[in-house]
Amino acid sequence: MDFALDKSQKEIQKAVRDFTKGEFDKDLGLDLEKEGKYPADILAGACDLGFIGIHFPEKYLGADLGLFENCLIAEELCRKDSTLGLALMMAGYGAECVLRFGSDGQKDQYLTPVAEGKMFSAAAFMEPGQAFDMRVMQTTAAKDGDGWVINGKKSMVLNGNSAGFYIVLCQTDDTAATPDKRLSMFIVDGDTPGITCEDVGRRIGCNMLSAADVTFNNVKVGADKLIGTEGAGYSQVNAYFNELRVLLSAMAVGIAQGAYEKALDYIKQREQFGKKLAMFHITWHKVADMAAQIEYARTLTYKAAWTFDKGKLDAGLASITKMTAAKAAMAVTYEAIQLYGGYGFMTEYEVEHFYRDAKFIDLFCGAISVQKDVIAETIVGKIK
Amino acid sequence: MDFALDKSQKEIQKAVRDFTKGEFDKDLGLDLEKEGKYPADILAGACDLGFIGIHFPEKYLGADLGLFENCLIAEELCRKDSTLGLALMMAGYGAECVLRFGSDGQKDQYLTPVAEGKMFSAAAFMEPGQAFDMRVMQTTAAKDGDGWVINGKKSMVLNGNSAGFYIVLCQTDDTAATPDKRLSMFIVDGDTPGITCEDVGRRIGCNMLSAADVTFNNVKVGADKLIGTEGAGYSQVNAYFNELRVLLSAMAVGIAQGAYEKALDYIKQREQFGKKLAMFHITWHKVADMAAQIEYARTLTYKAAWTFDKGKLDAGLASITKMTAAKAAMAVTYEAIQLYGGYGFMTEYEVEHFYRDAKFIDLFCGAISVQKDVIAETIVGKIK
Amino acid sequence: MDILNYTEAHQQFRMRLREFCQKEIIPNVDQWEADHIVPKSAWKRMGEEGFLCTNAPAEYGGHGLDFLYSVIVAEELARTNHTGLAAPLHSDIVVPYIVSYGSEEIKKKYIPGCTTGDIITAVAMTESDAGSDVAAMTTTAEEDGDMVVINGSKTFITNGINADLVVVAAKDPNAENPHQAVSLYIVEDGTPGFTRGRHLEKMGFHSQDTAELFFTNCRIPRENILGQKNMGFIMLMEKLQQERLICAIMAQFAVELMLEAAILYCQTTKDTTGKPMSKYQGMNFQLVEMMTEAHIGRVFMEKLVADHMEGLSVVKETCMAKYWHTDLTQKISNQVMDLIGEEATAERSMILRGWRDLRVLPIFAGTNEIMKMVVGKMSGL
Amino acid sequence: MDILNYTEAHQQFRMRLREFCQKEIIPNVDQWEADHIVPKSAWKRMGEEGFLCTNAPAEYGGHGLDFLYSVIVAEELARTNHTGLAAPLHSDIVVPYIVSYGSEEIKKKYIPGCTTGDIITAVAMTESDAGSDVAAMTTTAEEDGDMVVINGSKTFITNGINADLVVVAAKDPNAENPHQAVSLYIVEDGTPGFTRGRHLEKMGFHSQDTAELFFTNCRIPRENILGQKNMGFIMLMEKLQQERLICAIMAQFAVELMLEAAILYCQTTKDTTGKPMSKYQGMNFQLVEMMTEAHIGRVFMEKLVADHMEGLSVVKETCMAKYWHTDLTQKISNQVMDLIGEEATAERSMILRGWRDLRVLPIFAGTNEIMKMVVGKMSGL
Repeated sequence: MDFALDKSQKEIQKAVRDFTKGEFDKDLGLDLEKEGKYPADILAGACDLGFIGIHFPEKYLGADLGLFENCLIAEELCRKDSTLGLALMMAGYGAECVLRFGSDGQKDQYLTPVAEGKMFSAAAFMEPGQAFDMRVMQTTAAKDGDGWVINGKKSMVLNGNSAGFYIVLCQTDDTAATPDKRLSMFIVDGDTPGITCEDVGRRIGCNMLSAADVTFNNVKVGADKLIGTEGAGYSQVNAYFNELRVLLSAMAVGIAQGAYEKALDYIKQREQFGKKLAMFHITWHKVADMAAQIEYARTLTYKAAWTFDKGKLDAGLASITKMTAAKAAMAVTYEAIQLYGGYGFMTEYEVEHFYRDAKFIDLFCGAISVQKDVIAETIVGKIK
Repeated sequence: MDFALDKSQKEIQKAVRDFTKGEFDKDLGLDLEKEGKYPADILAGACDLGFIGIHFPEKYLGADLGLFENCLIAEELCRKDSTLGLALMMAGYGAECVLRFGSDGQKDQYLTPVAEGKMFSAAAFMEPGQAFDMRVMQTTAAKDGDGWVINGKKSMVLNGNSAGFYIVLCQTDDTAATPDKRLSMFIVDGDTPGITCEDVGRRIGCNMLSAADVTFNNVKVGADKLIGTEGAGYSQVNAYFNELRVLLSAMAVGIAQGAYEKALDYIKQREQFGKKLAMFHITWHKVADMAAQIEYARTLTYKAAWTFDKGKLDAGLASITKMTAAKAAMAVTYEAIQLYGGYGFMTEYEVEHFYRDAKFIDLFCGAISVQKDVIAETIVGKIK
Repeated sequence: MDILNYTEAHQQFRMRLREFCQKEIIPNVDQWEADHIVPKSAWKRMGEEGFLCTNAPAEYGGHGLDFLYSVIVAEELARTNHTGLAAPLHSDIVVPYIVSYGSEEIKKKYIPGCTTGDIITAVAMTESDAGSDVAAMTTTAEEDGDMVVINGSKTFITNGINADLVVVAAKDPNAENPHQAVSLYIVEDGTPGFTRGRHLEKMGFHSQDTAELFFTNCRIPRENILGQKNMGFIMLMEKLQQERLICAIMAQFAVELMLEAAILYCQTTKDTTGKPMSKYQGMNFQLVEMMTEAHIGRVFMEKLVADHMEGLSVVKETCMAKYWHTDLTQKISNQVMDLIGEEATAERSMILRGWRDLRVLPIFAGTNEIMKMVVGKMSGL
Repeated sequence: MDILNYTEAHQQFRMRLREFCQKEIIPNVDQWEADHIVPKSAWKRMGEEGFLCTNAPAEYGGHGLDFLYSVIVAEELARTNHTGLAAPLHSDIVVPYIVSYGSEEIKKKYIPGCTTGDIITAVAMTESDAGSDVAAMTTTAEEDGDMVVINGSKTFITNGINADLVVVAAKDPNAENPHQAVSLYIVEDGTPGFTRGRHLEKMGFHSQDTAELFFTNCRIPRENILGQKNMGFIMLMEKLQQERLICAIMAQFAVELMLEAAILYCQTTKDTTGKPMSKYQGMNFQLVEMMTEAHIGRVFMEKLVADHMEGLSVVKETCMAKYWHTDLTQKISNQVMDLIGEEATAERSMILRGWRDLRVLPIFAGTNEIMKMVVGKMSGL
């Protein structure tokens, strides 16, 4: 085993660190978070440096690197500012469906603009009122000539109203007994007629990106927009979730690390009762807990990312990682606020939005109970 | 990074697995645990296969391997039977003080018999009524000719009344302002006159090994029994704790894994209300939590062991690992008992002694609060 | 406000019992733990002193005292740090079946002995394949003339070895609805076909004689039935409120005892600079948190006792209490062990026995998972 | 047993208030949250309807009602899922300083307005460098003839913008013992030298006008002092029991509201097979556990209210409750978010506002760490 980053990984990490030092500005971050505006210039800068889509093949402007390197970037970005980090990393939300399952033509058409920062993507999976259950979709794609026509509604789609293209999970076979034959995945260009978006408004976190409920009304797409093969949608979406959950874990680790460092700075300078907060024994115990959780969450996240790049990541480890990292981020950011006292509740001290973004990740792509079901299914099999 | 075991590590792991399958017997284990007897034959077998002292240099019958391999052995042994595992791994309790800080002469004299299973060793550190605080020792070693004379009492010394030699932490300089000059470490042969042992009797776990309160009354030892240099005792004991805590973590992981596997077998065959326990949703959630904790505890333990072998392990990571692994073992073994229901409380179903041994490790070499203090000290420095 | 109103008489009773525990129980506990059983003579002494069946009606030889006396017995016995002399199980869980459902003859015949300690009781419900799932019970009771023939085996029976009288739940093999097939019978020690199995080895409860019971063509007179035939389930259900309340009460007192020990340890144990553990804020806060949870648990428990004594139906709340209080014993006893550290790993530190004994509380008298199932059902989730 | 005895009159008051909240508060809450303040007119309406200062003595224009009315106001306002109209702070935390320590003139002058809603009050204690550590206060009050001159700044002041009257804690720079140097003064809106600072942006409490207050040679008449000079600390201490109890009460009701929402969600949200979330045992048990903790919290809170109304000193217990109940809000609100999942991440799901607002409860009115310090001290640890 080897728990050290290699030279190029360290360089990537340092490059991102320098980037955030130079480009992330506290007040700008607070403003954008509050106004729900996107950091377009910062994205452009990140793209120039190749931080976006680093796991894409070189011909699509990537660096042919793995989820591991993508995680290093996500961690460092979120460490400096949780919301800016989320905004940069989730601009291409869903693009991995094209990367992993798409045709060369699809990759060429859709990955390149994502890596350039010229196009947002949006994974449109969830549907209103059926929680996080993807086994049956109300959204349907019906054969229409050699193409397809899509009808249905997807809820809370990140980048819903700014996406250059959507990854839409549709039911293509109502007769299929099991989910793994029932669904298919499609690319839908954002400007295709029949798409209407209803903005969700402000959310708990990730507020520099918009979210919308997206309705597809007789939206026609060509046969070339089917990702992979018909009926592969369910296995594709689950495979995508494995990768996404590890990436979310890396962001959670970065968020925890960032809030932890802010809290450390604060307790070293803040005095109460004539001594520094850092010198109270209860602070010691809090700090020890925070450090421990960050340590094992990061180590596990790296392992999961490495395992994915080796082609061996299963849903169980992915969900264990997401659950563990999100829990750690919640506990650490919670204590960071508590250590700040009243200031922790104040927007300008930043830790409160780290806490909100941590909870966003905790709830995004399946909350704890969903993760536990996924983990248990890999261990004891289908629930009767 | 690389999260895979290399070929020789996999072989070691498999060898230990085969050994436990062949040599560990459930009823024998339950009897020895109950009677507080030592599995001498099994130790002999383990020594023959080189499992004991695998981290010793070859000339002392070791394999020149690291803490990492020692951890793999500890994990596998405890996985099959927590108490047998502890009995085998702790037979040489304290021997690492000789291995890491001792002279060649000391190593030759004391490591070899430990690796042969001919001699038990006992680290005599703790003193009555001062909890886990090692900064001041009531046990003193005074210059006596070119040798030393030791007086004092050590409490709850594992192997106290069966040790071929003791590692005794003594105060050699009462005038030293700081602990790191105050103490020195000595090897004391078990048969040296002046040593009296009072058996502690049955304990929460690790019951195949005895423990005793050991009194040193004008015990004379030669100059050659001083480990390293005079005054180095405090830093030596802390360095030793770093290694020991990682080893204990590996045992905790093995204990958790073993109890988890037993519980899985049980819930797959046990029926209540007409269905297998494994098919209750709450069982799913319990199993998911257990799997997650084992996963991150193991990954972290491997990292800590690897870091130690690279010569870079600090007290913070060692204590984070011990705290995390012990907590995980406690949670997992607790749930294992709960899943067994009434049977879990019954000795013959084994999980109860896995739980007790997990708590033994949790409390051994510093309970949680001690670990947190160690961790915090590495982060925010000395408490005022 | 005082939720419970202890009178002078209650306090005198408590003091008498406490003194009795000091003199006649605590000195013997280590031996009983080693013997894995409490001698019948100890039960007899409890009876002689009037500490058994305090709540059983006077007209049948009980003491006819209110439930607060039962609470006092549970509290004082908890302070003896052992579980063998399970008076609450006998007086407030088993005997009530006789009191509530026994015929006039049965009550006259047994309650006096239960009160004097001449009769130690046990209830036999659990079977190896019917733990939480009582409906899976396989022990049968078939009528044969004036007799009832019982066949089957029971396990995890508290007082299994000492018991002179066992309340046995058995199924009518001819009934179709398994939920209307169970009856309760009294089986006396010495009845042909009634034998004790192994004395089970456990993580804790060492002074407690937990055993397997076997019934092989065990013939008992028809009159030994409690209540109506095949109505066993309802009877069991009716008694669960008090049974679970007793568990919560025992748990609460165990928590308070553990906590006392932890506070004492942290106040008296000093580091090498002379600073007591209790002044270390990290420990200090842990003690405060445990004191708070113990205090809240006490308030909740007392409220339930008051409601129970008023005759209110608080089944749901007692299920909540059974799981919450017994879970609290785990949290607190583990935290107390953590505070004391390595010294707590020796049996000579009495805290360890408590830790071992308490582990079964979240399991027995209906696992805490079952409690949650009941609460969920009763709440219409 | 009922720990608290609500009379018919209490229930009618509750119904009137509930209706008022439905009609005049809930429809406006979203606007108030956006405005980051509640219009004074809303306070006025509360006063007109008799929902302010219910507990203040009638002879000074209060309603002279018992503390249960305060509990009812806290509960019904909690159900409006917003924090701006902080009547409990005004009626039961600030005004009591005037009631208990104000001179005859002061009481006659201000309490009627506080009751009608013409005077909104705030208490200014916290300073940027004196949060938990009140003794570190730097705001000074120096006498100058018949006047007192106040200099300094305060922060995190609830009702800071709306306040017509502020109870200001200030230090006598000439006193040597910092613990006998604080006095409480009444400063009216518009007093020269009294200015409002920034309206602070927060994670939650958006409809709540939290602000900084500045005092620059702010001259007020000597008579505006509350109680005796330099006795401010004792006065603050005396009022802490009720202040912390109010926090626990608010927390308890917030928990119950959250839980209701979670139960409703889990019962009505079904997976694609039509199975409701609440039937998934994993979720089912979580709901049961939350119901249990909420129930226990309710019992504990009601016991404290009863003791408080009896005039008992339960400072230690209220500190326990302040930290335990406000910690419970965090545990429950996060668990409720988990159960609802991604849908709960949108502000349109009202649950999110509760989650954001509640985060401050373990911090304000003395952080929970301070509560534990107090309990530890009072327990002689």
